[in-house]
Amino acid sequence: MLLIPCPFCGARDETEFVYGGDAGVERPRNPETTTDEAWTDYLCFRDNPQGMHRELWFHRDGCQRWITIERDTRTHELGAVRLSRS
Amino acid sequence: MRRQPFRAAEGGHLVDRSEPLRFDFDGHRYEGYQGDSLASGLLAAGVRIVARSFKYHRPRGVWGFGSEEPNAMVTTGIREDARANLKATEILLSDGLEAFGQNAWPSVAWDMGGAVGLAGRLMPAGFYYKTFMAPTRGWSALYEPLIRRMAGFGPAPAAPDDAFYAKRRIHADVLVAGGGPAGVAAALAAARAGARVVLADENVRFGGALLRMPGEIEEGDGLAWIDTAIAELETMSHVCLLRRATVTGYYDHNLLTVAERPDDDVEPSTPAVRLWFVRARDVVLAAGAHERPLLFDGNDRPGVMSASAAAGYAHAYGVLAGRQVVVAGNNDSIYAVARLLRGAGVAIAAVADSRSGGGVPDLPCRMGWVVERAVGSRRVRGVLLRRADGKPEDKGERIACDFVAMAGGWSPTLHLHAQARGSLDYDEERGLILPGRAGGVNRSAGAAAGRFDLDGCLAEGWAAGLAAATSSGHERPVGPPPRSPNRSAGDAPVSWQVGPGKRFVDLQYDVTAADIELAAREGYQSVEHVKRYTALGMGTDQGKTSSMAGLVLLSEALGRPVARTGTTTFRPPYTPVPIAAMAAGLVGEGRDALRRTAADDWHEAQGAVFTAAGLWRRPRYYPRDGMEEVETIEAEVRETRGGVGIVDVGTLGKVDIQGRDARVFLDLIYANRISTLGIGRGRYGLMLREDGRVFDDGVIMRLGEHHFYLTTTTAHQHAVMQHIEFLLQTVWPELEVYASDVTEHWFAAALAGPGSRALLGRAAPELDLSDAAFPMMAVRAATVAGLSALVFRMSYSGELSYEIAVPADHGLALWTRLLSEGREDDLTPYGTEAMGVMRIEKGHVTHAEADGRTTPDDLGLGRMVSADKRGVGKRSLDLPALRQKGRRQLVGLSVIDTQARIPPGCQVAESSDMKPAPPLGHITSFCYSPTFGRAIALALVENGRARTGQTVHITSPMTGLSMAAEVVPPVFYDAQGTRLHG
Amino acid sequence: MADDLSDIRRSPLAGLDLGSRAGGAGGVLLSEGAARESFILRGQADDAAFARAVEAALGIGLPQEPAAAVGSDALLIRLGPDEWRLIVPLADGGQFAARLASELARAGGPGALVNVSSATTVIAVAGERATDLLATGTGIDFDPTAFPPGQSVRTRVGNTQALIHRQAVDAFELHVPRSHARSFWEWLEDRGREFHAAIAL
Amino acid sequence: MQRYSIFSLLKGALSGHQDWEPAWRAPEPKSSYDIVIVGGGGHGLATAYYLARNHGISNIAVLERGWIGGGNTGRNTTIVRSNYLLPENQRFYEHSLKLWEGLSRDLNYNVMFSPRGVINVFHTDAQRDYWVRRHNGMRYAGIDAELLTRADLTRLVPALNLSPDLRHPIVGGVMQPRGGVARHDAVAWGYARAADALGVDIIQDCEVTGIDMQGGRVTGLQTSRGPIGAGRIGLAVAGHSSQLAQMAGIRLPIETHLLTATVSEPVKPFIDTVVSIAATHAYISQTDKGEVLIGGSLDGYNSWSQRGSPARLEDILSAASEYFPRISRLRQLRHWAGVMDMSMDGSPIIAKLPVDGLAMTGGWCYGGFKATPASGWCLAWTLANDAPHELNAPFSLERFRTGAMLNENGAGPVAAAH
Ligand SMILES: Cc1cc2nc3c(=O)[nH]c(=O)nc-3n(C[C@H](O)[C@H](O)[C@H](O)COP(=O)(O)OP(=O)(O)OC[C@H]3O[C@@H](n4cnc5c(N)ncnc54)[C@H](O)[C@@H]3O)c2cc1C
Ligand SMILES: NC(=O)c1ccc[n+]([C@@H]2O[C@H](COP(=O)([O-])OP(=O)(O)OC[C@H]3O[C@@H](n4cnc5c(N)ncnc54)[C@H](O)[C@@H]3O)[C@@H](O)[C@H]2O)c1
Ligand SMILES: Cc1cc2nc3c(=O)[nH]c(=O)nc-3n(C[C@H](O)[C@H](O)[C@H](O)COP(=O)(O)O)c2cc1C
Ligand SMILES: [Zn+2]
Repeated sequence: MLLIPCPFCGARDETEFVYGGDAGVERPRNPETTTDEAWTDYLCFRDNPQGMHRELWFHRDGCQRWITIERDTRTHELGAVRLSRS
Repeated sequence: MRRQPFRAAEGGHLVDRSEPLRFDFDGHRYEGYQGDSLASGLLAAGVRIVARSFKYHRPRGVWGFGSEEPNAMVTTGIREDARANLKATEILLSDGLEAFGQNAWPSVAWDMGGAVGLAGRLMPAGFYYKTFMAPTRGWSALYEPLIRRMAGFGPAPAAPDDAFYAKRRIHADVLVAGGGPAGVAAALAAARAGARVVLADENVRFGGALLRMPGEIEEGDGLAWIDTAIAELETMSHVCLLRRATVTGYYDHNLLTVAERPDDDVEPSTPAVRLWFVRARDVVLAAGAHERPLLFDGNDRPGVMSASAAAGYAHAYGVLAGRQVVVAGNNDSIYAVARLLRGAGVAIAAVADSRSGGGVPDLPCRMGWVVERAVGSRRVRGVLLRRADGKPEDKGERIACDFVAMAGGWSPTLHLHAQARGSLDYDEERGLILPGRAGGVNRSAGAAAGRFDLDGCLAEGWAAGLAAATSSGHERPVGPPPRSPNRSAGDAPVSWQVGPGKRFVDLQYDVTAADIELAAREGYQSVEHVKRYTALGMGTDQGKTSSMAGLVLLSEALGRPVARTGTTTFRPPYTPVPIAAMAAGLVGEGRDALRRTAADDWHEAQGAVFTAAGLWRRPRYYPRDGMEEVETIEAEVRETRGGVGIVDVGTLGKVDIQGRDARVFLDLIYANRISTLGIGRGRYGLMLREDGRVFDDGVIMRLGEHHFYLTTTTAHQHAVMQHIEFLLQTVWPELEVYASDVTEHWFAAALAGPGSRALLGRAAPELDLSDAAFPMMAVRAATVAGLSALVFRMSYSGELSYEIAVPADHGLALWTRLLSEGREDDLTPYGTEAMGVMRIEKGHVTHAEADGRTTPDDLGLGRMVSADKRGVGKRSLDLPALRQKGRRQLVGLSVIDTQARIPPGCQVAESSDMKPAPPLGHITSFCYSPTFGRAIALALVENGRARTGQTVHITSPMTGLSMAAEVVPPVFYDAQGTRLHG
Repeated sequence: MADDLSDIRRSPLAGLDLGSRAGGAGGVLLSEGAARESFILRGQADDAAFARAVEAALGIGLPQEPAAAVGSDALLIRLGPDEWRLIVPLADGGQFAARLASELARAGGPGALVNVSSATTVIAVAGERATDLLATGTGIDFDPTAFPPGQSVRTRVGNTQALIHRQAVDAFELHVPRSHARSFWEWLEDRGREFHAAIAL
Repeated sequence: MQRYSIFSLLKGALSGHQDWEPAWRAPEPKSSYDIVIVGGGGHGLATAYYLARNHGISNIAVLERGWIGGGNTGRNTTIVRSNYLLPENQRFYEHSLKLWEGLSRDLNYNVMFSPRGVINVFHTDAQRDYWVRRHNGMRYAGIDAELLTRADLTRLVPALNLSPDLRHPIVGGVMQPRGGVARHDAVAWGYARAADALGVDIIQDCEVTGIDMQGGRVTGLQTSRGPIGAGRIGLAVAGHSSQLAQMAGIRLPIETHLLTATVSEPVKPFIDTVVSIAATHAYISQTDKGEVLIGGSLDGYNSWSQRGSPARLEDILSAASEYFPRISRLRQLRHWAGVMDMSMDGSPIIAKLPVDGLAMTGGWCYGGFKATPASGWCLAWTLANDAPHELNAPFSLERFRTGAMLNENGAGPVAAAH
């Protein structure tokens, strides 16, 4: 069970959070002019790295902010953490 | 009752001889003392056979002293009370304890299953992969049932465990795993430095190896020093001492689990097990080492045991494992063991030391001698000794004894270190696997780190405790470390001496050296393959005493260095954890709270039959005297459509939206346009997922310039909130919008039916309910039944209807006041069934239709997607598959036979024959419509809209039922909506 | 004409009939806390106009620290970067909130104020085993240096989300979602067996 | 190949079991192969076996970075069934089930396929409608399916808690009688032995680190044991699919997540079927050795750690013991986790990839063990014919581009939601 250092609340158990996936995925700014390929890239295709992963978590049982953290997907070593909207 | 023939005249620091206890084993009564373990009690009584082995049903005795025990598994209690697979070494004797041998019939002493052993030659490792294949279903039909009967150790449980189990989640600066000399030193140093310390040891008393064998610390008895240290720790409020507490798992980010078995029999509120979850900044792993077996023919015979265990029974319990012992081994500990046993009254038949030279004069040492075979079957009667460097033709020498204490050296307990993903280093010279680089924040110390001398253990423990305290920010002075004159332990040379015969490696699963060699020969050469092919180390002891031997044998068989062979993966738990302990606090409503609306008490008092809606419960219907469920539901529908009904809609999700950009945002999250809503007006809205499928629906109301209130479906309250926050915080952070989940604050009830206006008019006399003043989809603040409320005019049932929302604390008042106000209108409370019937009649979709695969167009809601604005999910609607012809579309089905009733889970097919063929579609919602006097359904049907007017079949192949139905538009009831206006 | 609200207010715990269960003394005492008015306050912490409006209305500055509580019988707790919870005695009759609303309006309407008075139920847990009982169901560190009296956290406890306000070293108030309150109370009682939990009125 | 039978065992007993041959060879890798399969799990080994047996191609190597069967094949809850909702899945898994039914004899290795019935219980009307509809649909696909009343459940699963007082009481169930379990390790070993006998080189301790390409076509692989040439390459690496595809410059709609399983100490049999519980997502069976085997849902975030968390275990075990109260008397012996190739719609990908000569099987989520025979069968076909078979044509990569998702449970493109 991870201990996730919420930038606002401090370190809390993983069970307080909801995972939101790859933080690097960007929603196309102009969906209507985006190709099917680029749009479905956004919807479905992921890097899925073995190593550092920048990802989103929602602190459901705490500050209710979405946060962005860096985590090694093999060891769960953590890197930088920030509020997604800041 | 039998006496205790093997209890020494004195000794035993764990037992209280003034408190005798009686206990039963396999129906015989014995006596022991307070403080005994079942194992020591049985040994004292002279019981030698305590178990039968898994495969060959060989008789087995007590082998070890604590949690490493591979053999002595028993069941306590009978039938409903039975607890299987407990280690006799870990059971504290209590008066009246009843224990039984396992896996044997009629008893472990006389086991018919022993006959299986005779066929042993047919059952080498993996034999079952090679046979039982014919005929094709032979395995499951013929052989498997036989194999299954032989499976398992203990009896299947016959009843739930109703003991109390507890949990505790705590934080610590330093967790010390293991309370031997190293662990106690570590805890003391860390605690004196000011760290918050948790010290956990699996035994009843701190002391570790000192419980088994005395040692000297600070010029006195080692255990006495331990007691003093513990007494000091006990005075510190920042220290938590846990006895009979096993550190069972080491998880991510330094979370460790500790299973504490508080002393039995204390009081009813004492849990059987308290499971601790310790989030530690630093961890000292001081879990000691396990003694290794020697491998010789018959090394599994009752009476052959770990030397330190034999010593431990004498020292800790004053119990002798026999009268005459052969001590055999490869390291200096055999002398201390022999002397201790001699002092306790055991005759020393021989001390066989596999090393040549040296020896001690006071003991009958055989230097350079090893055990080749244990003689005897139901118990050891002697051993055959042979020169270690002897030739095969040497006959050796037979020595009589009634137990064998074998000391094969020590294996550090690497479990927790390895669970934390630490690396393992093989020390070739010492024949030891040692903890290498730590994973997680921890340090190993003492025997767990391969330090086997007492002085070294104390020093290392102390240093580790100090370092752990420092790393967690505590640096108060702590004084000098404790010292011991025991400064060397004389390492054991690696000597996995092996002779011919049945040499058992894994006693629990009857894995022999030959099995390991066979596996290697057959190509199962990875250590993990060997484990899986032979079951080595897969027993309830998880190979604590056998893994190392197996590893070395495999390396020898393959002619490859041990370091390259590697170990199998260490996994939690270190020792088995009761499932009930894991489940504690999480059963029933403890796991999933039952959500109740503000009117729940009324529904309950009314005898409502409830149904689940997510975690909420809602009245399904309100039973009436002498009426069946279906009749009641029909009555609720009829009375609502013909008069007025009231339904609790308190479970709907509600979100308050404010902020300058609220309108912009709502346009983005709904498929249809919301920004054009006037203040005081509401609109039905459809939310899409980004992949274009319908996500949720609800009503959006505009309360002020920048203030909206929206509802979500009951099921999606949290998902919608999370979705909104996701979009606001990560996709459109520039928007100034504040969303707040207000579901819990509001209670709501809907009045529906032609009589609703009159009733509401009386309850809210100040409110002008005329169509002009309060049109459809309008919202008004008003006083209703004396309560400040929000009133929305909207309809789910197809009737004129108003939803009234009040703060939930007033919800019951609103509900009961409306009911009493409505008495003259025959106001009918109705439940989810009647509501469901009315919504199907009206063709409203729910999650059954919006099942995550359907697009707005599939549901006939394509026109709601506004063409001239952006929004979540809209882009996906242009993907080819979502526009493809032949998708399943929502239709209504009207069953032709008015007597027919639709069973659950039906398909829709072209014909009624139900033969394999692709069906046309499926039923999503169905009911008997009292309004139309026939069964109706909503269905998703291939090209459904084009089939309007056709006849299809609603089928249920599993029940054999089918019925013809006409495809109709999904809105059955009042398609023009005239009734909404009353 | 709206009635006197105190008569019609009904606690979600009413159905449990705590009165019949009350009594005993144990390591921990459970009781239903006094009902409060409570409001979600949203806004930008660095928006001076917003901060001034809050201060003008409540007489206290916007707490900047996570989870800090300010005021004597009124609490203003910071729960998130742009979220506070205002908790005031019921007897206040909504005056605080009304003042706050009008100050915010005067400041041009920054942020948002949402009444959630009915959304939570207050449960008090007190006694020397109070932290032990709570620690059966939450991973929060109750060490007084990590979580000093006067502070609050929002977290998960057992089967519910809760806002925990620590009043003293061994006294807590838990604000739990109304719909969960009954299940949560029963969970507390069950877990409290270990500490001989007693119920007070 | 040395035939296995009761007679060969008898013969072995006489010779003290000295004469057993290796079940598979340990060859040095050749410099090149017609086809190289990456991944020595069940899927990779099955692919090699069917390539050799069905398509007569035997110049094949299976490269495994660790030991064969050590991935998810060796750590799953072994449930085999074909009770799917979507027709594409029904057809494919039913084909697999048919292969399972003859597998032990086909391979001359007892994989202990035990069709003891797979039961799903449900708790609400909505769940009932879904499960019954799914099983009615199976009948239309020619698959066995039964509706179970509470009385049936009492009879079939005496240990199941049918009390109406449960938080989520069971209202009924459905069963696929031909579903069951199999001995996971034996599946890898049996395929390996049979493939080896047909000439396939099984090369363990051989990690693929790169894919060589020329002119948009694969030519070989870089491995920890040196470069190996390959005419075609089949990827069957489950949780590592993204990594291998990345080596060919391809991104996949897959995330790798963690799934935990646990076993109790072994006791005498008292659960004779496989039961899956809708309310809490736990599934439970008892192995032939006596352990109660329990699985649950994902940890829910990308991970290769294979460790699992105590929170998930509390979840799984509380759920399992609520519905099988007697197991609360048992103790948990061991728990572990596997890395799951979670696809974005919950269905697999068995397809040619956008580089010539490269194809994959992956995206198996919770369910790839049961797919082992058919996945190998289809990938073999796809590699041999350079085109998919109609059974796996729907499991293309393209579907994620066109929106034709095969979404069994209706969740959106969120890997952890399937
Ligand atoms: C806990 C758990 C429970 C499950 N329960 C079930 C169930 O009940 N029923 C069911 O049907 N399915 C179940 N599954 C899923 C199922 O186990 C898998 O989908 C299936 O076994 C995948 O098989 P595979 O052969 O594709 O993968 P694996 O067996 O994982 O084989 C892939 C192999 O590729 C190797 N590899 C990876 N990278 C490289 C490289 N670079 N070079 C060389 N080799 C490489 C790996 O070492 C591994 O051996 C479960 C999974 C888990 C984890
Ligand atoms: N003569 C020898 O060759 C030899 C060899 C090994 C050890 N020893 C002696 O053993 C002692 C070693 O001291 P030490 O403190 O390192 O080890 P120890 O064996 O004295 O103490 C370890 C303690 O940890 C407990 N434990 C193990 N795993 C646990 C877990 N997961 N959770 C909770 N408790 C657990 C054990 O039951 C034991 O009580 C020294 O006295 C040393 O001289 C001697
Ligand atoms: C069906 C099945 C049954 C298992 N039974 C046991 C068992 O009886 N004893 C045991 O120690 N492990 C058992 N395991 C777990 C394995 O030991 C091992 O943990 C698992 O295969 C994962 O491998 P790893 O731990 O080496 O990573 C079982 C695994 C499976 C899949
Ligand atoms: Zn937070």
